[in-house]
Amino acid sequence: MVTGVSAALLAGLPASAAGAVSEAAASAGASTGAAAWEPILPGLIVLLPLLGFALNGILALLAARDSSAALREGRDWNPFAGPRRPATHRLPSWIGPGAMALAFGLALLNFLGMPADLHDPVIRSYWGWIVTGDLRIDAALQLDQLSMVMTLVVTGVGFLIHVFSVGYMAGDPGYPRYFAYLNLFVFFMLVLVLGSGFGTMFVGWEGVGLCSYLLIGYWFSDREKSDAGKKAFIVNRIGDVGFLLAMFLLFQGFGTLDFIPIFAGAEGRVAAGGVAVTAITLLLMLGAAGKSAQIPLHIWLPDAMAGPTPVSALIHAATMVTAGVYMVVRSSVLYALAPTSQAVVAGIGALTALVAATVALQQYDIKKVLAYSTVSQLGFMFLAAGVGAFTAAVFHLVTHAFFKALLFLGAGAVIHAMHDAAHHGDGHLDEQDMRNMGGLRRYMPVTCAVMWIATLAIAGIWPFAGFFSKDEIVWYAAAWAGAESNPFGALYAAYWGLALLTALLTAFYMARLMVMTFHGANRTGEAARSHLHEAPGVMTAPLIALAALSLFGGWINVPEELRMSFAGLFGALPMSEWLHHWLEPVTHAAAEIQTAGFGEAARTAPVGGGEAAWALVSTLAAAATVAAAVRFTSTRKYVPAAEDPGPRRGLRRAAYDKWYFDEVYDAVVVRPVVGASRWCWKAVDTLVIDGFVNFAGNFARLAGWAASLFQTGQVNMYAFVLTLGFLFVLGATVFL
Amino acid sequence: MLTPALYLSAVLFVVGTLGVIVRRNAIIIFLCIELQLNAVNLAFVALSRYTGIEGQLYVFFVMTVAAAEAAVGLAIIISIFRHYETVNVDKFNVLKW
Amino acid sequence: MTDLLASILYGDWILHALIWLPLAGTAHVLVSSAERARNVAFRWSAFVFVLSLGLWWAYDPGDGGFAMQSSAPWIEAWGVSYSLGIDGISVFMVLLTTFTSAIAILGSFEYVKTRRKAFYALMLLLETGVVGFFLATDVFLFYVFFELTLVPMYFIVGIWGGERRIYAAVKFFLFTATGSLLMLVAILYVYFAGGTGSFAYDAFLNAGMSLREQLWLFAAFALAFGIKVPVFPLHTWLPDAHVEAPTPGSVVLASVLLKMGTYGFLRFLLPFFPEAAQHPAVVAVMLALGVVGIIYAAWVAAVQPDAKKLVAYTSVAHMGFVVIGVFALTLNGLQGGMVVMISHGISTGALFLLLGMMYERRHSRLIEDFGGIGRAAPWFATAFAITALASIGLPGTSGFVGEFLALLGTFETHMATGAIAATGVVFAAYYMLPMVQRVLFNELDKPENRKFADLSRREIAILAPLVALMIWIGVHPTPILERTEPSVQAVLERVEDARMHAGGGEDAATGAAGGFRSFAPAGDGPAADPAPSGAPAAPRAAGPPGGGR
Amino acid sequence: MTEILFVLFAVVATGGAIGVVTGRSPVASLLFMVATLASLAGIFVLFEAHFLAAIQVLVYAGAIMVLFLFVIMLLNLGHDYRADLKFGAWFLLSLVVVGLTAGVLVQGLTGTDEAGPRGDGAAVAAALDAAVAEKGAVGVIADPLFTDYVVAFELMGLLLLVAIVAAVVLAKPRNPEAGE
Repeated sequence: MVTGVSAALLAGLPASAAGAVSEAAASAGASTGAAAWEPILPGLIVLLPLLGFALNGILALLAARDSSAALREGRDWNPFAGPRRPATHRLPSWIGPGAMALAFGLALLNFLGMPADLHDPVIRSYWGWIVTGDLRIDAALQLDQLSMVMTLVVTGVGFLIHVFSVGYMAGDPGYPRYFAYLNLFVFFMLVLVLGSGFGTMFVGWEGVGLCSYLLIGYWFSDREKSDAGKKAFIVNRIGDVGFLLAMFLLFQGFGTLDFIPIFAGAEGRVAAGGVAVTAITLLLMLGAAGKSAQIPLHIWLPDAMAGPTPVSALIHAATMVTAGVYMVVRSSVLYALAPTSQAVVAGIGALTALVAATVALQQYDIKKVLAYSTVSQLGFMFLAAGVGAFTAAVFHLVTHAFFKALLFLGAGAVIHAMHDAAHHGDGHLDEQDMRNMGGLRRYMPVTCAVMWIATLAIAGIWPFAGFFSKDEIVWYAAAWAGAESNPFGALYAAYWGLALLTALLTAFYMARLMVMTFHGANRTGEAARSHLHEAPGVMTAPLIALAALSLFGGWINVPEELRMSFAGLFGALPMSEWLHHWLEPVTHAAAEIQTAGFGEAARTAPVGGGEAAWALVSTLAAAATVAAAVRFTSTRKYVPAAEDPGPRRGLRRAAYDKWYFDEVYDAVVVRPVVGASRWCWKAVDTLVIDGFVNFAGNFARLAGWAASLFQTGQVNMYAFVLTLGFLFVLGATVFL
Repeated sequence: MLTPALYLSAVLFVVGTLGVIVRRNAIIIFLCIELQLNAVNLAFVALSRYTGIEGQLYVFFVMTVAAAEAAVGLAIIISIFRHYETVNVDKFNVLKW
Repeated sequence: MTDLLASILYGDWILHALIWLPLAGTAHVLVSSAERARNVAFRWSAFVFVLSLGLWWAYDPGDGGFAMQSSAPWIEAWGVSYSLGIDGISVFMVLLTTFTSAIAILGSFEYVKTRRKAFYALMLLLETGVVGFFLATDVFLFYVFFELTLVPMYFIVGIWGGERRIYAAVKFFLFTATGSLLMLVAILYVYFAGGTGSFAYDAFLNAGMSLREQLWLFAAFALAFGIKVPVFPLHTWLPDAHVEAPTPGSVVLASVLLKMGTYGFLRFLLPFFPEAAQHPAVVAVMLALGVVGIIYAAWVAAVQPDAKKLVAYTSVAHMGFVVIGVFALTLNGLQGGMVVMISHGISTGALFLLLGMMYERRHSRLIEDFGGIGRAAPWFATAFAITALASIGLPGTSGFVGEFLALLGTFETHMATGAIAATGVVFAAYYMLPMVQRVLFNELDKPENRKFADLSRREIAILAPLVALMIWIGVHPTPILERTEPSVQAVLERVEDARMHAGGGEDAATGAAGGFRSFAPAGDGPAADPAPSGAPAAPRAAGPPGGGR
Repeated sequence: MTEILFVLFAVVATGGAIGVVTGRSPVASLLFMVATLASLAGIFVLFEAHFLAAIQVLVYAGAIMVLFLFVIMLLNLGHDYRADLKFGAWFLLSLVVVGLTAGVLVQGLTGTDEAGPRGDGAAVAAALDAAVAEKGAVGVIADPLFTDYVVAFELMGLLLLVAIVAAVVLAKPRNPEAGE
């Protein structure tokens, strides 16, 4: 059943033959391509995490049997208490990360084996998932340059986070369940990035949403945490409706949902800038906004921090939330055909980036800062995709996965330490509030060091990873703003300005976070302070690995212009613009369409100056901002959270309260819908419909009552009525 | 002579009916019902002269039913009287709804 | 397997056996003791289910017509015959019926404590009625079975129900009887006015009613089936019946009895009155009712304090998807409707079983009485969560396949309707997740819930096949789709033939053609498109063919 | 002669009937009833139904009326006349309805041919007379009763039996101590 299909000639076929294209894609086994590359067991990459899920799931169910029995019998149950954990809490430490390591190894093998000049994706079709009439959705994987990069990120970062979790989650009774969910998440994420069509992608799309829901609400006994999970799921589903509708439109237009025929036939089938393609891309963007927490659907991500911190690192920073970006990049051809949608996407991205960054400035919860930072960085990615810099979007996605995962895991290490300290401390201590931290550098030097690397990376300071990716995005916005026939030139220029501003804000709030957490005086409290400690090796090792990636990860796509910036250090890097070339087969079609529509990108920014000049400016500005933030934050006096009500009024209060998005949604959407629901139930269902039904019943009863008035019980009366009836019948027979 | 007999039958019948409607004494109501039956009997007998012996047979049957009815009906009246101490039908009105 | 079945002449006797064996079971239950009644009933229903499994292999889709047909005269003077047959639509309904009957009987072991003999006898009688309904190919016979299902259900709700059982049972009975009597009138009208001289299905197909007659008859049939489905304003009997019915009654009601309505749409409404069925006004009304049902029921469900009532309203929402799928009159829509029917039967049946287990443990159906059950009964919680997710159509579960196809099919011909209906996906989460949260999650703050027992072996045996089916259908629905496709296609073709006779000028498919205009490349004006409006437009024709499987 | 007798009997019967309805006491009504029954028996004789006439006197006027009388005496209703007759609007209304009924009946019966409904009255009467001559007044009724109508006849017997049992059960005084 497993048959490789290479659709080599597809992209080259004229649009009118798209029917034959999809036919070829559908008929498994017909090898028409010249590409000789055979991927090594790609299905196993996906299957391994699923296997991990199955095994961990069984262990979780077995453990749960014990824990619930203990609960019923009213005795304590702590699997970590004894000298040796039970098997259900020992094996997941190996199964979870093990499955990920194998999957990553397999992905790496495939990545290394993938020829650089592989022009067409390799399809592995397993079975016909939904096959009826002219609809055919296969359970199939598509291996190409983009999905390979994503797979590496997902399995690689995923593996590190699994390892981190072994340390972080030790002591949690739901240990096997945690790993089961985490493995399941990776499975769905791989389905998402490897799926060969929108249909398959949607399975992963909703699947990761499910796992996100389960993991945010992992500590489900806590009302707030399970609320957060529910919110994430429902908001995501709003986006999913957009995705669904986009799929329906695509199916109507193309008769298939597979990527290859759609993208190959798009140019011929839909009018550039037409209503159809604009609608499709905007609807897809709605889906992406839901998944990637963009305005107006960004509200769930900060709440999602209720989940365990490694989950925040994996799902809500490195992988799942970037699915929207991946999807937009995957559909780059469609977006290139819809410049209006692109402007909207870029606008949403730029706006989200700015708004989230302003909120991050005023947060005290370490994870909330990072959450808003994530929203902001995802905005950057959408800005990149919106201005047509699809490679830059993926590039930032990758580097962001490194440094944001690192930041979250670092925060996790901090929280871990704070948690232990809080146990021994006096009274209640919010272990995530930065006002309760300060001066942690002394207790956790490794964490502090790696987090500074990540901070410099996200701040965009040369030569850290974030510098290159962010700079590329900013630069592309500027360059396309200057393209000669870009109808949205002025808009792009504005985006560029917003992006620059946001980059500086990013530098500021990250430096603030670092200073508040690691520097200055310690605010933890006397009793707790002595229990602060560095994280165990199983947690610091992934941190160090991610730090290395944050440091060097940017080198995979050093722009040609900046190539010489390394000249003094190592000599010019040999691999400049490697990612750009690597993704060429996926993005070139979109690039061509865009160039055809907008003309060549400009060589200078709207206000003058070339790429290198602006790179220099931005890194210097970022460095200056970091310095300013350090100075500003260090001089400010912070009091422990319990004594601080937060900013009083004005913009700072508004930013502290997240610009009141939740409150507005609550008033405009949630309450009206709940109110309408109640009204429907009480008024329509009970009063009108049942009222009518009961009226019909009561009417019969009323009529019966009226008729019963004749039933006086008086024999004479009955006889009289009888006579009357007799008279009528008789009269009828006589006279009629 | 057929028509006058039928007229008589009709008159007896309606008089009986009137009695059923306007009297309160259960015994007299019974008597009036017997009167109605007899009115019909008269019609049967009158017509049997012109249609065949079956008319008289029916009268025979009607009489039997009347006897049975009288027996049961009077028993009921006795039973009711024991309970209510009256045979005034206005007092028996539980037979409603 | 096919050969083995052929060697025992499976096709010759199976349909009769499926109808009459449960009746034999009824008799057996009545003569056995009250203690043994449940075992006897379960064995009979399980036996029938095992027998029916052979249909999976023995039924050959072929051209979608009736297979395994047999006929014997019954009331010759009126042209009534005892004729049975099975096609791609009914085969899954029968399998669903035999399956859920066995499951429901197994699920009632602890629930039903009084008058057990009568209860199990009625359950088996109900199975006879429903299976007969799905297998009858004589309209009179079909009507008899349709009414026969009413009686056992009435007693099941009325005797073993909750506090307001009499109200619920009477409401159920009156609603259904009202509709079915109108349908009887319509059947008799076709019989006499059409001069069919026979109640055979084929004779009714060729009755040759005029459009005006068809519209009236359609209304009568649609009312009868619409009440059964139930379609939006006719739905209020369902929550009451579900809430008051005992668990097995709810399960059978949700899984099977509701399907009788939508099955009636597919089997009778569309083929008998094809011109009325594709009349724009009729389509508009039915689609509007479907969409309103989806959203309205979801909203009402979301604010129910009673978990069982909530699930009852979700049934209305799910059946709304079937209604829009059917009246979109596209292959995908109809196929989607079929899958929703099957999927809803499994997932909602499972939900009612789970709610029944909750009720057995805590004697409450109020959501607020629970909370934190996930800690006390993790296996129960797992089954509950999977079922709930299948119910709201998560990809990879059965619910998604059906809803996706139904929405896709609707979107093909009626874009706006499809788009509005798609929001039902959000509202599904809006009603289901808060319930899941308030039952399974949150703090375990009520001491009674600490003693909430986890699933017993018997309960696992009940739920495991259901959960497995949900996932199996979600992952690999193609074997089902390919079995139903020819029959569904035949229904669709019949409607489309009528469309051609009607001239095709004012048909609903113009919307479809309109939908494609925006996709035409610039320069290729829509007016120049020579494709007939009824046929799929050019891009669709280029889609992948159904071959290769 | 026959006509005169008929008129005589008819007048007595009608008068008796009115007497039944208006009789002050049940005993009076009963006696009026006996008069009516007796004159009806006379009319039966005029129609050559001798056997029935005999039965009318024996069973009806004799047995059944005595049964009534027994009951009246048993319940001591002989001088019980308290607002027994409903006068007033009710009486007038009833009179109108009953009068209308009578009118319609008479209207319906008017025009009944002397030859009988089927028009072969003379022949039937002749045949009947011949049969009476042959079998006797009893035999002419007994013959069909025990041949064609034997089932109905037996059922009549059954009915009487049931009535007797019912009457006994109903009229049996309930013993309060028996708890019933």
